[in-house]
Amino acid sequence: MTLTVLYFAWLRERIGLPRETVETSAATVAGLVAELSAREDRYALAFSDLKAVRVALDQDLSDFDAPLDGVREVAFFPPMTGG
Amino acid sequence: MTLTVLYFAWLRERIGLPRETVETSAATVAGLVAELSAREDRYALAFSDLKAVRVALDQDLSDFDAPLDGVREVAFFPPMTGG
Amino acid sequence: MAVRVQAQAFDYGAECAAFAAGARGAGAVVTFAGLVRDNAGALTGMEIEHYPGMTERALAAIESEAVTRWSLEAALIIHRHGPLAPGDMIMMVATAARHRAEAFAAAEFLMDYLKSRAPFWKKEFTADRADWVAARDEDEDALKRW
Amino acid sequence: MAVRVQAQAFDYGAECAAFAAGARGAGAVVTFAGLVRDNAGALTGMEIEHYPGMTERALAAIESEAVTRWSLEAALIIHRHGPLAPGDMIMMVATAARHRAEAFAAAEFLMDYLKSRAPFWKKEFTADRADWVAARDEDEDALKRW
Repeated sequence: MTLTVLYFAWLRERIGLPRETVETSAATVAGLVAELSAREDRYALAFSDLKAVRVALDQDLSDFDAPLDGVREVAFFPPMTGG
Repeated sequence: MTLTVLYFAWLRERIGLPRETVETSAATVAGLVAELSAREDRYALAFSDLKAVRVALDQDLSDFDAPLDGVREVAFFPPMTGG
Repeated sequence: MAVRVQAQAFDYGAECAAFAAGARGAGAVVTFAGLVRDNAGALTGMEIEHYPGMTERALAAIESEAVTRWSLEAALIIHRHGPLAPGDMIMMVATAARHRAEAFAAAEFLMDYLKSRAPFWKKEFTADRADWVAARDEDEDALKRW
Repeated sequence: MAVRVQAQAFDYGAECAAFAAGARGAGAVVTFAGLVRDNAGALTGMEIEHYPGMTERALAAIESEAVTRWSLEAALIIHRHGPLAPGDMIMMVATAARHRAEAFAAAEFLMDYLKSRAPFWKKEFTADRADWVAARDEDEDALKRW
């Protein structure tokens, strides 16, 4: 499965890019995070405390247990600070 | 004692005047109301339900038990509807 | 900090802009505006009576309490009296504080007090009658939360 | 009902005036504006990052829920992104309802959701450092009341 993965705020800065295309067979968001973290230290560092990370699937807030089946766009970011 | 007595909203309309000067020896607001009500029906009618009447003494909200000693201006009006 | 009681209309947009511009130390600005609403489509007008002297005293006291209680950077109350038409703006309040919770609470406090403790009385006119607006129990109850 | 996400500044006074003019069936209009506050006098600027696409979806969903829940006559959300200076206005919301309780509740609901559920991230700059603003526990807690 081919996913567009987006990073925002300090996750974008730590990983060093705003978006990338990822080939994965991970079944869930947690599986994708494990794959990415295994790649390089910058990913492992960014994902080291998942309590500080939020995820959106196809632009809807979701969680790490969610399945990736049918998903096209995954975004990782810190807790939001709008308003 | 000489008081300026003011009436607002439907109290003004029922009594038929916005203000008057009253000579009284009433000790409290309730005493003043009794004196005025004894004068004429229009006063008795206006003061027939005191739950629907508010009073201010020298422009501060007060109540019917309050003494009139030292007071110069008494105002009667219905519950306020500002905003 | 300002209180204005006036018969003439005021420019809501200009008041909002000036208030925000004057509250630059604040992070949060809340405004409330009250308009003459025509419930049944039958209202031809409204007349607001007030108690000159006491009105200004009551509003200044309410505003002062709000400023102290929520450490406001700025506060504004404008209230009209006299004849008004449906859709006219009756009054506005504005509050500026460091954070939104304080600005919202102070604005709601000002409104709750204005509704039941400032000496204004509204009379509504339709084609064939005129009625003094009755105070609502829920407005009196709203005061209890402060 | 309108949602605008934009880099350019907006005219707060003009937006307030236009909103109130377009909500003439309402008796109550509430506006909230958020400004870049310089706590320690050391802030040189702020940068707001957002998630194009999701931002608009999230704001439209939040606004739609508020309109339904409080039977609003009108609602507005404007939120800037990009570089901002101290004192700049970051965003505003406006709500119009029949009565004040609904207009206030809807505006506070919109703000609580905007703070924690709309994909914006603030970075603050001083002369010698840059820090992402941390989400506050009390902002997350504020959501629980709705």
